[in-house]
Parts: sequence; C-alpha cells; structure tokens
Amino acid sequence: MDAITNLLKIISDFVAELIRSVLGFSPLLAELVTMGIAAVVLITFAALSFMGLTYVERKVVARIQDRLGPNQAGPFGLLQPLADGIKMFTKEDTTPATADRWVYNAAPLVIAVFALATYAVIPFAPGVVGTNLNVGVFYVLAIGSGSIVAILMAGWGSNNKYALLGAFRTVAQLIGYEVPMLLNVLTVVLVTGSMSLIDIINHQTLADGNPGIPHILMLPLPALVFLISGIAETGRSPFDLLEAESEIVAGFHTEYSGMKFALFFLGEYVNALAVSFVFSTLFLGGYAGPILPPYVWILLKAALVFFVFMWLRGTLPRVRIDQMHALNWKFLVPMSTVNLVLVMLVLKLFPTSESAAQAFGGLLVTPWVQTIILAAVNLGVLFTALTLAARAARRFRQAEEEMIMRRRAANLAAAKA
Amino acid sequence: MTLQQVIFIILAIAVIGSALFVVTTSNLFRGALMLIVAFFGVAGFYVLLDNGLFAVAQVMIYIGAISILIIFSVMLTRGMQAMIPRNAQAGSVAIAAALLFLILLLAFGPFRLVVDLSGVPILSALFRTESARVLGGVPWQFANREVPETYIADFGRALVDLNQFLLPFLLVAFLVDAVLAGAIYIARQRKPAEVIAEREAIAKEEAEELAALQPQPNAPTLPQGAIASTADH
Amino acid sequence: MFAEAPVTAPPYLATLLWLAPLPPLVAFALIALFFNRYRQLSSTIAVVSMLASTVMSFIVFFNVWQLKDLGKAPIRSTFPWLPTGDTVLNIGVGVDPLGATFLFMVPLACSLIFIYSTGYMANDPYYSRFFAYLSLFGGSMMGLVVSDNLLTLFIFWELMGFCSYSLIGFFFRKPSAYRAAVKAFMTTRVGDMLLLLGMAYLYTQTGTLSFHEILHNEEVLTKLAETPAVFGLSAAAAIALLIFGGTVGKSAQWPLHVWLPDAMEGPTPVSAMIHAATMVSAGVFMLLRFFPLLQAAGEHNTAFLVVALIGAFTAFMGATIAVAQYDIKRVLAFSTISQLGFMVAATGIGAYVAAAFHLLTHAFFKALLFLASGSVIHGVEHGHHAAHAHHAGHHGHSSHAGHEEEHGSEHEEHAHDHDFDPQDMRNMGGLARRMPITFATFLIGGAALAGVPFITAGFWSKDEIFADAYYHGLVKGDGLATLVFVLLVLSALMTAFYTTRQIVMTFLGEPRTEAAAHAEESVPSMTFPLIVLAVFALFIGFINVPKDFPVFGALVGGGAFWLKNFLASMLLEKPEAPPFNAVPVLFSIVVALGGIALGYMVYGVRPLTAGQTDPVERLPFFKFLHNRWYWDDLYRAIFVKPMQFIADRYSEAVDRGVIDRILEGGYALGARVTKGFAEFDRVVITGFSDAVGRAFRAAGDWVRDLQTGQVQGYLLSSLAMALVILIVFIFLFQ
Amino acid sequence: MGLQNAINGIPLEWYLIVAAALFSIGLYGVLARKNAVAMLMGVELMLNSVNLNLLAFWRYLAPESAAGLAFAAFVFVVAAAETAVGLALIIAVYRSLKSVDPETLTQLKL
Repeated sequence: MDAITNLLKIISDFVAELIRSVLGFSPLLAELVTMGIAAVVLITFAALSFMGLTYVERKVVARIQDRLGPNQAGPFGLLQPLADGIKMFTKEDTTPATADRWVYNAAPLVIAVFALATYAVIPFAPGVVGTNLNVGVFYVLAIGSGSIVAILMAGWGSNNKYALLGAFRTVAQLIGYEVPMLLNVLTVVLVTGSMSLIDIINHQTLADGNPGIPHILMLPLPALVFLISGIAETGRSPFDLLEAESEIVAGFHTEYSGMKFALFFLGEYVNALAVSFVFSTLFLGGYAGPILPPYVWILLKAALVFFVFMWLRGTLPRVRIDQMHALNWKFLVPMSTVNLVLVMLVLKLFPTSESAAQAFGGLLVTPWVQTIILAAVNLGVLFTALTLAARAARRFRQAEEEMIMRRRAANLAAAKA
Repeated sequence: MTLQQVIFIILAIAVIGSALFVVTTSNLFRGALMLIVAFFGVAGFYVLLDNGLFAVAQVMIYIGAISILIIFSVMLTRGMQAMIPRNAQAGSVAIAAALLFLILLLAFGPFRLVVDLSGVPILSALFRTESARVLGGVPWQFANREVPETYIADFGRALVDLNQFLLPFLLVAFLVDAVLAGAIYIARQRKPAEVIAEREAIAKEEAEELAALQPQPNAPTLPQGAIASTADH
Repeated sequence: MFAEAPVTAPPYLATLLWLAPLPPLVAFALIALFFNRYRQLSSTIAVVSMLASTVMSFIVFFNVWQLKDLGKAPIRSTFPWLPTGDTVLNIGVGVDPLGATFLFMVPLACSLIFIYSTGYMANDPYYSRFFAYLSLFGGSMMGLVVSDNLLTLFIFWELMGFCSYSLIGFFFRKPSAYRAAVKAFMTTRVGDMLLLLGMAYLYTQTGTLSFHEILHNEEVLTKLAETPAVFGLSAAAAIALLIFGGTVGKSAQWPLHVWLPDAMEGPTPVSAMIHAATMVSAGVFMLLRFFPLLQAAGEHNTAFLVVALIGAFTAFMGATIAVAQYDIKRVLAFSTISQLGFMVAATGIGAYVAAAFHLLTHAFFKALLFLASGSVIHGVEHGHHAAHAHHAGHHGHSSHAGHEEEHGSEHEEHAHDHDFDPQDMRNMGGLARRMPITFATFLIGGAALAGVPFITAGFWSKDEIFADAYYHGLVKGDGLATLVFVLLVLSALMTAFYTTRQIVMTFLGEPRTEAAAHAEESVPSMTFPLIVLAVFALFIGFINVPKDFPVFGALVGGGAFWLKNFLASMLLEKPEAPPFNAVPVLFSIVVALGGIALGYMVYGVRPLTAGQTDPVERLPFFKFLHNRWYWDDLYRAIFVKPMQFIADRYSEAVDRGVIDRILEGGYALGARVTKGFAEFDRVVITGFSDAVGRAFRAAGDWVRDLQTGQVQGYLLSSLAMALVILIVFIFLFQ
Repeated sequence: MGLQNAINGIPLEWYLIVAAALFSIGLYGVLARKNAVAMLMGVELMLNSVNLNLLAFWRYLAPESAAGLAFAAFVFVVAAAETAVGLALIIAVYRSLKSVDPETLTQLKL
C-alpha cells in the first residue's frame, strides 16, 4: 500500500541513488544530471498530456455540440493526436520575408519554455515536486507574465499587422487579468499564511488538529474569479479574442506554421493544464485526499478543472473585447479588492489559533466556523457585486435604447423633410 | 568550483553580454528583449543570494511590467529605430564609463593595492598623503549567517512597522498612486480640437500681454534704473 | 514637547500660539485653490479667518499681559526639526512681552485692513486673488510674530517678501507697478542676504537659533561678545549688524529705502499693510528682538553707532523729502521712512522701550493715515468720474457705473483720461466738506503723526524717544545721542510741518478740481476701520505714560509705564530709565505745535487755489528734495550703468569712438601726420579695442556653449565631476 | 580574496564587480544613446545593479535586518513608477515632436 502511495517518491529516490552511487558521478555532475532528468520527465509529461488533451477536448466539445469528433484514426480516433503531430512535423515551415527572423524564431521556444516552467513548482505527491519554493504561488504568477513577452515577440517578429494587433490585444488581456488573479491568490496566501504550494496543500490536508478543509469551501469567490481569470490568462474560449478569426485572422501566430505553430499550440494547452493544476492545488487541496494515492488525486482534480474549461469552451459564445476588459476592470478587480480586505478582517477578527487571538484580540473560533464565516462573506460580496452590476447594466441599456429611439425619430423627421 | 560558481559565471556572462547588447544595438526591440535577458540574469543572482522572493519579484515587476511597457513604447514610437544608436559624445562617455568601472573595481575589488603618494611632489602636497593608501580588499564585516527561514515575514513586518519602514512604505504607495494618475494624464490622447483651442488661448494671452506692456503715456515716471531694466528682462 | 508655562498662564496658550497664524494661511490655500471664482465667498473667508486668528491672539495677549516675568520664562512650545550634525535645530512658537504686544497690534490692524479692503477693492476684477495674497501676508506676519526662533522668523519674513512683491505688482498690467514690485523685491533681497549671513554666523557660533536660548542666556551673550570677528568687531556686534542689514532692507532704512516710495503702486490697503501693520514693523521688530545682542556687544560699540546714525539720518532725510512731495501716498511713505528712522535711532541709543512704544503707536496711526488717504483717493476718483459723467452729458452714465468702470479698468491702466492723477494733492482741496468722516480720522492720524501734545499717541511715544535721547545725550554727555537728539528734533519739526501741509492741501480751502468738488464719502466698510483706528491712534499712547509725568502720570496711576514694566523682563541688563525731565517734553511740544503753526501759516491762511504753485517750490533746494535726494539716480549711476556698459557691444563702441576721433584729428592736421596717427591708431588702439571686444565676446560665447540644452551633455559633465571627486576621495584623501 | 567568507563559494566581491560593470554599462546607455527609450533602458540597468548591490550586502553583511530588502523593494517601486511616467512622457513628446531623440528636445533653451 505504502509502495503505491509513494510510488513517484520511491522512483525518484531510486533514480537519484542510481546516479549518485551506482554510476559514481561527481556530486556536481550528479546534481546536474538529476535536475536534467527531472526536467525531462516533467517536460515529457506536459507534452504527452498536451497530446492527450487535444484528443479529449475535441471529443468532449464534440459531444457537447452533439457531434462525434475524431473517430477515424485508430479506435475512437485515439491516434488522432499522433496524426496531427505527424502533420505538423511534415508541414512546411514558412517564414515571412520581412520578418525579424531572430525574434520570429525565438518566440515559440520562449512561450513553450515559460509554459513548461510552471511545472517546476507543482507538487504531484508528497516530496515529488520540482522545487519547493517558499514563494511558489508568486513564482507561478510571475512565470505567467513571461508568456506575454513571447506573444509580443511573435506579434512583432512576424511583421504582420494582424499579428501585431493580436499581440496587443493578447497582452492587454493577459496583463489585465493578472490583477484579479493575484488579488485572489493573495486571499489564499492570507488564509494559509505561506506562499509555498506545499504549505497550501498541507493546510488543506486532513491531519491532527487540522480539519483539512479545501479552500474552495472557505473562499468560493476567489476560486470563481481565479477560474475566470485563469481561462483569460490561457486565452481560451470564451476569452480567445487573440485568435478571433473574424477580426484578426489568427492573432499573434497568424504567420506561424508547422512545428512553430505546434509549439504555440502546446504552450496554450500546457498553460491551461498548469492553471488547472494550480487551481486544484490552491483550492481543491492538491494531492490531498483519502484512499487513492496522492498523484491520482491531483490528476483527477486537475482533470476535473480542465473538464470545466472544455465545458465552458463548448458552451459559451466569445465575448466582445470591450466586454472582456469591462468585466475585468469594472467588475472582477473591484470585487476582488473588497473581498481581499474583508477576508483580512475576518481572519483577524475570528482567528483559529490562540497566538493570533492573543496578538490581535478577536474571538477564537474553530476552523469550520471560520470557514462558514468566510464563505458567507465571500458570497455576500459576490451577491452585492452582481446586483450592483446588474443595476448598472440595466441603466446603461435603458440609456442606449433611448438614444436609439431618439436617433430613429430624428431619422424619420429627416426623411419626412 | 561549486555548481553555484558555475551558475554565477554563466549568469554574469549572460547579464553583462545582454546589457552590452542593450546599450549598443540599433534595433530597439531586440534591445528590449536582451534587457529582459539581463533582468532574468539578475533574478538568477537573487536566487544565488538565497532570496527567492526578490528573484520572483524581479521577474514579475521588471519582466512582467517594465519590459512590457518598454516594448510597448518601442512599438508606439515606431520609425525611431533605424537611427544611429549613439550620439556625438558616445566616445567620451565610453571612456568615462570605463574609467568609472575601473575606479570601482580598484576601490572595492578583491585585489589589494597600495597607492603611495608621499613621494610624488605636488600631489602629496595637495592632499597631505603622508602615509600610503590601501585600495580594494575592503574588510567587510561579514555576518557568516544563513538567511532566517522567516525572512519574508520579517521583511513584511518591517515594512509595516512604524519604527522601521512604515512611513517610506506609505510614501511609496502615494508615489504609485500619483504616478498612475500622472501617467494617464500625460499620455492620454487629446482631441485635436482641444489642442487647437488651447494653443489659440495661449496665443491670445500672449498678445494681450504684449499690448499691455507697451509704455503708457502717463505711466508714473520711474527711474529707468537697475530695477526697471531687471523688470524688462 | 511643551516647555512649561508660568503658573498663572493657562497651558492651552501654547496650542493657541500654534493655531494663531493658521487661519489666514488656510484661507489663502482655500481661496487660491478652490474659491477664486467666488468673489464674495473668498473675501468673507479671508476676513473671517483673520478675525479668528485675531481672537486667538487676543486670548493669548490678555492671558499674559500682566505677567511680570514673562520675558524670563516665555511661553514656548518647540520640537526638534532638523538634526544638523551634532546640534539639533529646534523650531517652535513662543510668546514673550515683545511678541505679546505685537500679538495685540498686528492681527487687529490686519483684520481692520481686511475689512477695509472689501470696500476698497470691491470692483477689482482680481478681487479673490487680492484676498488670497492678503491672507497669506497676514498669516505670515502672525507666524513671524509667534515664531520663537530666527529660522521660522526668516521663513515667514521671506514669505512676506514674496507677498509684498505680488501685492505691489498687483496691477500687473501697469509697467510702473511691476517694476516697483521687482524693485522692492530686489532691494529687500540685499538686506535679506545680510540677514541670512547673520543667521548662519549666529548658528555656527551658538548652535541654536532660538531667541530665548540666545538672548536670555548670560554666557552665550558673553561668549559672543568675547569672540572676535572681522574689523575688530566682536561676534555679537557683527551678527547684530548683519541682522540689522535685514532690518534696513525690510524697514526701508537708508540706503535701502528706495523701494518703499515706489511700493505705492500697489493698492492702498497694501500700502497700509506694508507700511504700517506688517512688513516695515517686522524689520524693527526683529531689530528689537536682537537688542540684547547689541547690548552684549558693549556700551558705545560700533553696532550701536551704526544703528543710531542710520536711523537718525533716515529719519531726517525722510522728513525732508516728505516735505516736497505732491502724491498723497508718497508723503505718507516718506513719513513712514522717517518714523521708522526714529525707532531705529531710538534703538541705536539704547532706548529699547521707547522704540517698541513708537513702533506700536506708529503702526496704528500710520495705518489710519494710509487707509484714510486711500479713502480720499477713492473719493476723488469717484468724484472725477461723477464730473466726467456730467461733462460727457450722457445722463444714463451714472456716477456709480463710472466708478465701477474706473476700478474695472484699473488693470487696463486707466484706459481713458491719462491727464488726471487722483493721488496728486494739487488736484484736491476742500474735501473736508465732501468726506467728513475721512477728514476727521485723517486729522486725528495727522495729529498723532505730528505729535500733538497729550491727546495723541504719537506725542507720548515720540516724547519717550526724545527723553531718552536727551538723557543719554545732553545729560550724560554722549555725543552720538546728542546728534541723534538734534536730528530727531529737526525731523519732528518737519513732520509736523508736512503733516499740516498735507491735511490743509487735501481737505481745506476750495476744491481745485472738478473731481475734488464731486468727491463723495466712502462706504461704511471703509470708514468703520478708520474710526476704530482713530480711537487707537488717540489713546494707545496711554499704555506707557511716564510715572512722574505731571497730571497724566497721576491720571493713569498704576497703569503708568505699563509697556515699560511689561517689556522690562525681556532684557537681562535694564537700560536705566531717564528720570522725568521737562526739557525734552517742552522740545517735543514746541516742535509739534511750531511745525503745525508754520504749516498753517504757509498753507492754511491763504489756501492754495487751482493752478497756484506750492510755496515749498520756492525753497532753493526744492528739486533736490522733490527728487528724493537723487538716491534712485545715484544708484542707477553706480550699479546699473556699469552693467549696461559691459553688456553693451564694448568693442564696437571703443572702435568707432576711437577711429572717428583720430580720423577727424588726422584730416585737420594733414595727410602725413594723419597717416602716422592713423597707422598708430589702426595698429595699437584699434587692435587693443578689438582685442577687448573679442575677449568679451569670446567669454560670452564660451559661457553660452556650456548651455547646450542637451540633457545628456549635462549628465556627462556631472559624471565627469563625479569621477574627479571619486578619484580625489578614493585615491588621494586619507 | 575573501573566499573564507564566500557563500556557496562565491565571494562578495564578485557581485560587486558584476554590479559595477552593469552600472557602468547602464550609465553608458543613458549618456550615449540617441533614443529616450534606450536611455530609460540604461536607467533600468543602473537600478538593477544598485539592487544587486543592496541584496548582496544584505546577504553577506546583515541577513537578519530587513533594511537591505526594504530599500531594494523601494527601488523596485520607484523604478516601476519612473518607467511609467518616463514612457508616458516619451509618448507624449513623440506625439508632438515626432521624435524621441533627446538632442531634439531643446525647446527650453534660450
């Protein structure tokens, strides 16, 4: 049983041991090699999951849209990703004549690298993590901003106005949605008292003196906002304005083809997967869970989150760009800010540890009570925000309609005259 | 040769090289990209200094925000790129910068060297340097301690501690607010009508001033003296 | 933080002191930032704020006015502000007897002037701005009075300098106005520079700038007195002199008095502010503050000598000039200069109390005079327009409309009728009937200025000065004091004379112009302050009646020498009080009445009629006086001309001049000689002059080249400097 | 060389040297570029070198005190602010003058 639970840990220890003693490398070299192997493993995992995900997504979306989806290549079209891969490889790799080649060629690599870099801190099982940064969350967000650079490079390098416009749009979107993401991750950090993903998971794991409440129960609102902004960050539908064909062809990767395009594609999926991993770590308790071994748990949770992504993609229409920004700046950011402050207050007013209670005063409560209070506050904020937004929207619509009416009347008068 | 040393040297080469590229290239966009590389290198240094927080902050702020801004402005000021990268004084500047680097190297570098001016006739008289002056190899008071586990928390507390950095912290916060407003105000796109109206208003004002400054027939006679002439300027 | 206050004084006084200067400053901010659109609102804010600080200051004053040893233990409240090396620069507020007396006078005068201005400026387009400046001015003066150290005093001092600059140049469309403004600014700047030097010197010597710690501290004073400075002066004397420089600038003493008459370009309330309540008194106020320093420098030291001489000379000069002026406000300006001379001279002969006393009374009656003269000008302009309206004959054009237009057009620099000057006394006359209140109040003020015996404040204060001067001079045989006494007596005589002349020319006789004939009394908001001030001008003198003065001494009884006793605790070593002596009293009575009588004989018996020349013009040295002793021209010749000379195209001037002269000579003498000379000229003189010219131009070009406007260039040069410094400090210095 | 005080085998001087080099390069960029944006890049390099020094000293001399970190953080914020305003100004200037060459910005010259 234990062997199954700690499978990954055992394997990694074995590999490390192998390199160090059996092959007898110098410590420096051993260190390098272990790192290299870990990196390779992670990357392979990401790439494979990318292949799998393309297939799954197409199937799921097809089902949602009452289609069959890929079904020719292999049984149930299982080999479809492979076929796509071959197609990608064999396609001609074109480069615009006026492109800034250096930048143009670097862009896909950069985006892929940044996408993969996220996996360095995601804990798959106790002790199985690329590196346990004590600022892991912060790191994830920071790395996310790296892909912005890559997109700008792509847009600029391919020297094509659609690409450039797409890049601008994307960057605006990514930068914008980083703000609510950060704000809501902060609430989790507040609750946990640490920025390390491991600590965050431990805070949600059942242990003596720790009920192991998933944060999504404590912080439903941050979970929701994080999900939304996560989708926006990965540029998936309904926020896939960066490749709104009808408006800007294919956005920043208009000019890319073949393997480079595949890299962008990979970047997108790997990012999405990373976001779902991070989400399940932050809000669903990561690898924490009964019976099943931890790596199964986190994979399940991530899969669940990713399914939500696909579900949304299959369901929702694409939002307009102004709506997208309005949603971010006028709704998510203010709401998250208010929520952040309230969460702080609640945590100070209803501490769960004696030390905090003595430090600040406030009334000592059990974790579950605190959870209920937090959830109540969150939902209250959400409700208020929604009502306000609805009212504003109604007023706006009325004004618009009046204007239209007036214009109609004017036109009629003009026609008469 | 530890792994960290290897990493350090690689980072150093990357940082210095990309920095040199940044200040010499004529393609600003690439310059900006290399700037990002340099920033990354510095973040790496922070990691080597056992300060993950600032490494990540560096990535977040410098790469996530500042570089993006710079790239944007490079794109917005298009056509400003294919011009001569350096101005007339570049040569002298290069010499001055190199000199500065040399001085810093000698003053704070690892090698100790002794400057003895007591023999030199004029200088010794000028600067009263009876005994020799030792450069480099500064005897720092090393702490020889590990970074405490809680350094992030301590840092946070220090920032909100009235006796430490609360005041500067608040000031910086105000600064950021002001900058938000100011940047938006400065860079906002003004309608041509506005601009024209403003210019006209200014021109009108100036015309009035000129008209008013014509010497008046009964302007009370004042000695056209120092003060008067000062006033005219 | 609070220094403990004397038992009898309630503790909240310190807080009040902090608060007292605030309202006007706040009002300034409010008006300048928010309410400059709303005329009424802004003026209301200004007046109310000034009244508020008046109330506060009065509370302070009436809490301390009977504390005998306030000077020894002033109410202070300081906090460390700026650590400078090993010493810490404390700033704070405090009130000592001198400050208290000013806390009574300044806000009162200021608020009256504020009220007056609401009427006087009523139709000015820049009404709100005027009140903004006014508030700042009042606030700074309050701050100056309450500040307990030289630094804050200096800050507020400079603030007032700025305000006076912007207020004198208030009608900024008038070239004369803004020139006057710049002139005032530059001239006072000279004094302020000296003051700053004195401040720095003082700080380096004592390590503090607090008045109390320096001036009430035996060892500090003695230390200063023993430290030798330049020219055989002791440090105390040197510092005192430098600070006195500031006084000379602000209080318009010779040789820096030239700005004051031109300051008349500002609106009349401003003149009152500057010349009565605030700025000029600030100068003497500070001089009095540092009187202990003068004392410490020793009995007959240079500082005392300089102060006394400059004061006496200024008093005399001002009086003489005032005799020969026609502009009603200029007369007052010069009389101010002369009166300030009185005070400074008094300080110079050690008559501390007398100087303070005269400063106080003078503030009241001079403010009164200025405001009254303003009312006169107002009325005359008014009348002028009324006359205009009648003459123009279009009846719809009511006098009031004309009035408004006049004020509105004041910024357009009197678009019409350039010939008429409403401030020229020759255009007045017979106003007594038209504007009775103004006349009465002006009469009182004039009487006080002339020092009409017993019933006016001016008499008492002047008498005090005379008594001191006489005592030190003739009784104790101090030549300096004797000289001062003589000069002051002469000036007092002339003061009485020109005051009478002014009153008669303005108010009595027949109107000499249509304008005067149609003049009308001013609005209540202007006359009310006049009346209040008049009351003070009459009775403020009784706060310091000499104890053994016949009749009056007994009359006031215990109140005798109140000011003297109150201020007494300011000084460590009391200057001995002169026993009562009939001679100076007689002197002052005689000169006052004599001057008045003389003036009435010249003007009153046969009042001037229109077009008749003023008798004083028959004086041989009239032009000399009328042109103010040619000081302005002198300064122009000394300071300005050389600059312009250098600034001119020097080379070409020499070139042309020399060549021409030589050539003329050459043609006259004949070809050969000419050739020789021409040769010589071309080679030597032209060469020389060209060289000079080239040198100048080269210098100019060289300096100009430094200003490339290239930010990177500037940066590079600064980098070079930084490198040099680095090298020097790292490699060469130990 | 202060190797005995080296952390992870890296002596403090190495950081100082790198920082000095970075600073000098940035200085060159500020003084010698013909493009305001490039000047800003130079400024950023200089600020980075300063921060590198701050953190190096923090690590080697006083890892407990938060002073070094605090100052570095302030440098971060100020750098961000400076970039925002600077670039806004540059854009504004570019709109009116169609140039970002500092040598052309001499309107204030008499």
